Amino acid sequence: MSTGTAPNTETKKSGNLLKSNALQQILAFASLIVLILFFTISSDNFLNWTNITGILLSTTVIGIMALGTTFVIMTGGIDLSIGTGMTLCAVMTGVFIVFWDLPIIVGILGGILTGALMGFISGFSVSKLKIPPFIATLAMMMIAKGLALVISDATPIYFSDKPSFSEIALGSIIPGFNLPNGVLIFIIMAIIAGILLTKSIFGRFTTSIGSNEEATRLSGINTDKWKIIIYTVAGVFTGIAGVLMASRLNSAQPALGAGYELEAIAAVVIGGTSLSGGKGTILGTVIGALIMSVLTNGLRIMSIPQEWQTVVVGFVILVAVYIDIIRRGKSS
Amino acid sequence: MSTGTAPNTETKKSGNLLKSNALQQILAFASLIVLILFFTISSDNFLNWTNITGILLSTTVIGIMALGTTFVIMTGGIDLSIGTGMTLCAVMTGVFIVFWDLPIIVGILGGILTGALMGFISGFSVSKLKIPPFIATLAMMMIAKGLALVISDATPIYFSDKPSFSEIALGSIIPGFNLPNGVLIFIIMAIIAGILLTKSIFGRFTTSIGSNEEATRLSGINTDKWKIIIYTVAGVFTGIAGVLMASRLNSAQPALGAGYELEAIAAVVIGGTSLSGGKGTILGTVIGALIMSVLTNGLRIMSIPQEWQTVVVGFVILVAVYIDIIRRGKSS
Amino acid sequence: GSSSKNESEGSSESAGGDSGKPYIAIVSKGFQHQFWQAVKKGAEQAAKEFDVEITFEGPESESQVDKQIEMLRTAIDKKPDAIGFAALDSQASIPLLKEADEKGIPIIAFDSGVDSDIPLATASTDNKAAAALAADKMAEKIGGKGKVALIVHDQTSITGVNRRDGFVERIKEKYPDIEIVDIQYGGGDQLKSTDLAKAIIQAHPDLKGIYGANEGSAIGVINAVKEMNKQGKIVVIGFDSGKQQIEAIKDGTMAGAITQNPVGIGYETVKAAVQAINGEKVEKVIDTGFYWYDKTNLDNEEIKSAIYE
Amino acid sequence: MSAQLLRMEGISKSFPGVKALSKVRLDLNYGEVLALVGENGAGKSTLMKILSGVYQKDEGEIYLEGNKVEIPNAKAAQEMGISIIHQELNLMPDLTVAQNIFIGREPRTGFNFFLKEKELNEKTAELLEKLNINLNPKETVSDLTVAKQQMVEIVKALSYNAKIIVMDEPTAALTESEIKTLFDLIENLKNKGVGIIYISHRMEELKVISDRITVMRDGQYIDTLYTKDTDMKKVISLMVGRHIQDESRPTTTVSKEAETVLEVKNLSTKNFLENISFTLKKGEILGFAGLMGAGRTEVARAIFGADKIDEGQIFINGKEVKINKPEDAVKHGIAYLSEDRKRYGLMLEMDVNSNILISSLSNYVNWLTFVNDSKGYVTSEEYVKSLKIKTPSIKQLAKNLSGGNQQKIVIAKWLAKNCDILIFDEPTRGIDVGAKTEIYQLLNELAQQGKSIIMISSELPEILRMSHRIIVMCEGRITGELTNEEASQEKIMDYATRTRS
Ligand SMILES: Nc1ncnc2c1ncn2[C@@H]1O[C@H](COP(=O)(O)OP(=O)(O)OP(=O)(O)O)[C@@H](O)[C@H]1O
Ligand SMILES: Nc1ncnc2c1ncn2[C@@H]1O[C@H](COP(=O)(O)OP(=O)(O)OP(=O)(O)O)[C@@H](O)[C@H]1O
Ligand SMILES: [Mg+2]
Ligand SMILES: [Mg+2]
Repeated sequence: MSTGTAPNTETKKSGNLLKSNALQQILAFASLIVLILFFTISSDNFLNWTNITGILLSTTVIGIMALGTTFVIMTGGIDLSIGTGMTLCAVMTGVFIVFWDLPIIVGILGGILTGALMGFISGFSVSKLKIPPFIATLAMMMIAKGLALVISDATPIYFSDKPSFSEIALGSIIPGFNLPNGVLIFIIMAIIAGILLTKSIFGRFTTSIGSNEEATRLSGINTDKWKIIIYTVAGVFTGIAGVLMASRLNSAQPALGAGYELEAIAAVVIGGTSLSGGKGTILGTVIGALIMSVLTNGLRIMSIPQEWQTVVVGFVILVAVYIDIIRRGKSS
Repeated sequence: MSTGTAPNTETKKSGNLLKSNALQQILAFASLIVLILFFTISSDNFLNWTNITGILLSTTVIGIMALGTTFVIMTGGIDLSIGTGMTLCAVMTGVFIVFWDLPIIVGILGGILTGALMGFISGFSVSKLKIPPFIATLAMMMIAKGLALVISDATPIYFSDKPSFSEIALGSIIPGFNLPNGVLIFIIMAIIAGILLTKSIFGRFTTSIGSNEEATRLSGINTDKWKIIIYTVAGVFTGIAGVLMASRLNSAQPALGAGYELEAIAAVVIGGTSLSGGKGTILGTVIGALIMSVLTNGLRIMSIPQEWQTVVVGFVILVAVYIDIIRRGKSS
Repeated sequence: GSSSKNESEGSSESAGGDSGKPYIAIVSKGFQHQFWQAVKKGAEQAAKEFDVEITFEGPESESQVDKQIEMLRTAIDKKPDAIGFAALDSQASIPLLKEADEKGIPIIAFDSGVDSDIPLATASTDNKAAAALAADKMAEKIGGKGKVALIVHDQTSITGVNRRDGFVERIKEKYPDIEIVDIQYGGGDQLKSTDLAKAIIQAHPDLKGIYGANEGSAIGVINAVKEMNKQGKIVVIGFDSGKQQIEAIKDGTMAGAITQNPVGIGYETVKAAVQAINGEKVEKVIDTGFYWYDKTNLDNEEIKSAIYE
Repeated sequence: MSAQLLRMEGISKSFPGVKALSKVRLDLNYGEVLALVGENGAGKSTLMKILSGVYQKDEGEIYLEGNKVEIPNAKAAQEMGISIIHQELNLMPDLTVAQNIFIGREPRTGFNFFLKEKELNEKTAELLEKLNINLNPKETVSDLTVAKQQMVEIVKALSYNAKIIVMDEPTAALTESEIKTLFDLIENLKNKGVGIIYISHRMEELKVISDRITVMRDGQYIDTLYTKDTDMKKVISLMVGRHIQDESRPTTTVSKEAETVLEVKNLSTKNFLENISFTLKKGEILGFAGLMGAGRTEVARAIFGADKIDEGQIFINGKEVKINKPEDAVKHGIAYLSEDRKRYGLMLEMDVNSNILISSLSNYVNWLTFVNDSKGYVTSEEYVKSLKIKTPSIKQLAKNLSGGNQQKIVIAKWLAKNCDILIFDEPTRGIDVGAKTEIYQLLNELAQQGKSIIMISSELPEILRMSHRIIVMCEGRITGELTNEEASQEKIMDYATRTRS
């Protein structure tokens, strides 16, 4: 029969893989690049340094939440508490720094720890009490929302007396280079998250649990413990987002944050992380978050009426994810 | 073979099943009954006919959305578009009845059809375009939100000229029995949903797809088609909820509904439906929806400060689901 | 059972607390925002003064008409001696108001009225007129011409719409040289409003002024101007008060703002309710007034009592 | 090495409604292969899951090297030196081969927190080389075939350097060459003093590798025999409690005039298949033989519409048909019984009844599309009886049945649908001898009733015994076609290894 047509299947395959990998990297950015090009052409005011830092700064809070929640989603879970949880962290930071007059650094750590604690409780509910992540974190979302109002007495906490606090997000630590610290922190957190996910046992177990939790457990890994750790780490990210938010607004606003979780989750999924777990990248999440904020910013710059903005964002999410699906389908 | 033992196990088994089934039925209500008892003891104003119909009426809209979304969740999917989608249906009903002056019944059908159409699009995105349900319906949620504002010009549409329209939710068709029609409609829809889920081929395939979609497809069932049907049917429920909402408020309020999807989904999950699909009951969803509205109502009647109400609701959700999990663990 | 309890005996029995004091249920348009917290504060002051008991609640966002209806429904079921009500939608609540009326519960409207005669009194200010004043001030500060933009908290609620339309209509009527280039809605969310305002400034480099229609929106504008180093280059007009606006006025970022005396609204509402309970005559319209405040009059006693930190 | 390596005594275990084990015992010596046999549902896997810490026993004792032990979880079992290859695959599909094998034991640095991925891959490559197994450490497991995945599972179990290795049907998904590799490995381990418990339904294997055979039936211990003194027929009769007839060639023939019901012409897929053409006659059993990855499953899935066809035509009863999805295939009377029943065959969370009726549900509905349950129950009960499906009731969840009985449910599903062309992909994988014979009988009966059958199998004796005609595949092509008379194991292997070179 037909001999000698295809050479060695194995070399053919790895050749394909290499090519498709390079293509993948480029195509993952495709939606983002198309958007940027489109807005640059449509408006003179889009592509300049002020607006770029503006976009980046507006990405930080949602972006950092998205980074943390990428880990949770990678396990096949979900975290709905990050929006209002972030607010609770901001409020606690305010309580520590303004009400209790603790040093700023202690207050920041306190805020982050609040996030970690919430993550811990969610993780505990999910792994030990076996409550589905959706419901455990939905409950946590409500609890955080209520507590933020209770603790702050439904009044914003102002950091006006601590001028250096707003430097955390808005100062610019690199001299001569006008990049807000908030953006820097986002970049650093993204790098840390990336290393955690790909280079550490933490990331390995995250992927493994998301891929097949039972098999992971049967391999002798304490999946319950690790799930608690993963939710707690995600909580740390939420805490950092909360501190940044407080710093940027120079106040802890207790009524904020409802609905932010969906934006963060959307960023994660647009970035190609699978909601059923096991598959995802931090770079993807960063791109996903950027797509969201470039889109919002661009539409605003173009003065599109707001109701239409919502429609367009919804539509772009559909298209971006669909393109990603086709790309994957092609490359595999 | 050992014939002697076999029949023995069978009778023993069915005996156990009977016992545990009866227990299940009672225990599923447990959280609800405890809540009702608690509030009855705590406040004189809780258990009386006006308040009971009040609670039931306040369950209708979220409850009907929850009924529809039970099917979607049973397939292992999720529908985040029901909140703002419901609003879009209400707005469309307003457009048909008030702007275009069509007969009320046509307007109602139009509103319901709008829901069906949205469900169809979501179902199509999920099954044909392979977009994950979370993201497909998140996009749909945004699109519906924007469109509701665009179409209504961000202004409520009032049905004041059509006095009979408000009868749909608030009238009372059974003479001498002061039960709002809205509640009646909710009960009827629950019965229909229950029959659909347990007795019809539609329900069987819903469960089957949620249990193992690929195996269902390989059994020669057009799972794509059925998923579209399921989302469309869920959309019909959303449409009915929208009409009821419009009737109750005697107006279509275009900015309503964001976040309602989470309440409906919470009701479904509290009712014991598994978010990974394949398992769930309509009775459970009804109980779940009642738990939510009894809780909210009871806390208000007790004049608990609002911020604490949120905390308590979050906490009760956790406990209710945890009890349900323990109950299941015991009974299996 | 308790379900057979006769409802008509309700109002005199006073059901809110065990204390036997008259009970007034207040259903507001919101509770998280500072404006409503200030209204609540005023209401609490009055409650203390007149020795009555109150509860104060409102939905999370001013679009949730249905949630407010639920709250009003439960409020009626609690058999209060009077109800204070700020309607999110002037029509949707009418059936319930009728029911309350039938049960003999006096109703005092506040913040904005209802399309009905049922409320014995309405304690409010004219949002539209207040916003028009903001427009006049804006025109004055930018010299009567140039581009301005609006950040509004809500696109559908009465408050949002009136505070927008009052401004826009006045500009159109009186200042043909002023162009309104953009109106965006930030839900009163400080962060979203900040990014919104930044994008608007970015899109219109020659923008002369921005008007923020409530506290959150105004703070967003302040933040945006600060983050983009446009202090003094863009005229910022705010609405409501709060620490950040007052500070921004002091440091010159904000030209000034309109306040509606929310504390007064809350106080007058409860006061009118108490009068109604006692069978006294209440004034049909209680105008709580609005004020322009800026650097020059911050220390004014009248202003001080109308703003909150 | 004074005491025995392992002794389990009086082990009992119940699941709701099922007493899976009652007072079972088992012992294992150093350097020994103990075969554990029994019909489907006899309790073999359950016993081994107790040993490996997955389930907790209700009563009984376990002695490891003379010491009484409790095994509370999987990790404890590993630490005691007990390692298991589960009957179902237990892999993380998104991780690579190396990552799967060393999960939880990765080479690390920096506070034991960061991974040394390069070292991990090297270590794995070394291990694979030592075991003489051809796998790429960096390949993602989900990209591997079932057989290769099974090899990963085996390598993982061996990598623990355990004292006891349990292999629960390790060869069910393997083909001859890999089975040989595995047997060499087992021989090696024996020489090192490792004790192996080996579960399999393939009697001929037991003869080759086991030292002793423990037989179980209905959750009870029956007997333990020395392999070399025992005739396999005796083992089988102990297992099933009755005598089993064994044929070696088909009992029926297909007449030359029988009409062609299915014809496939030049079927190709972009990725793999090349010009597949063959015919299937009424009443014929057509065997598909080949090595692992030869493409037989791909052909079946392509015909059934489960995967996309890029080129080629399909004729049914002489008429060309377009099959784009399984629904089309079923409408044309084609049924497909997949090789991986858990993933592609069953709704594990649904009951036996629903699983049996799923394909034919439209026969049991009224005009309102309401399902007539009582009518359906009758059908289900019938098949449970005629296929001897061991279940407490048709209301039992599919996941609670043993592997073999699950397979029978899938068969029942297609019988209930009454399709004319039946594609059986590895129909006897993981099925005990008793049930196997029943399935063979069933296939023959179906053929006699005029149904046409394609039977894909990796077991050559099975192919030879059942098929009227045999098609051999290699690397996505058909390399040979044999009538039953011409066929022999050697000839088939010859065609099956005709790789391009
Ligand atoms: N988790 C479970 N819940 C309920 N019943 C179970 C469960 N696991 C196993 N069983 C039952 O226990 C019995 C023994 O099953 P087991 O899987 O041990 O059989 P087996 O001998 O391994 O069969 P096979 O050869 O088919 O794999 C069967 O009747 C099975 O249905
Ligand atoms: N989409 C694909 N792209 C590339 N190769 C593929 C694809 N799908 C399957 N293959 C390869 O095609 C070959 C045929 O696999 P298939 O499962 O059909 O073989 P089989 O003869 O049924 O063997 P087995 O005993 O493993 O079931 C395998 O080597 C597999 O890796
Ligand atoms: Mg087994
Ligand atoms: Mg195969």
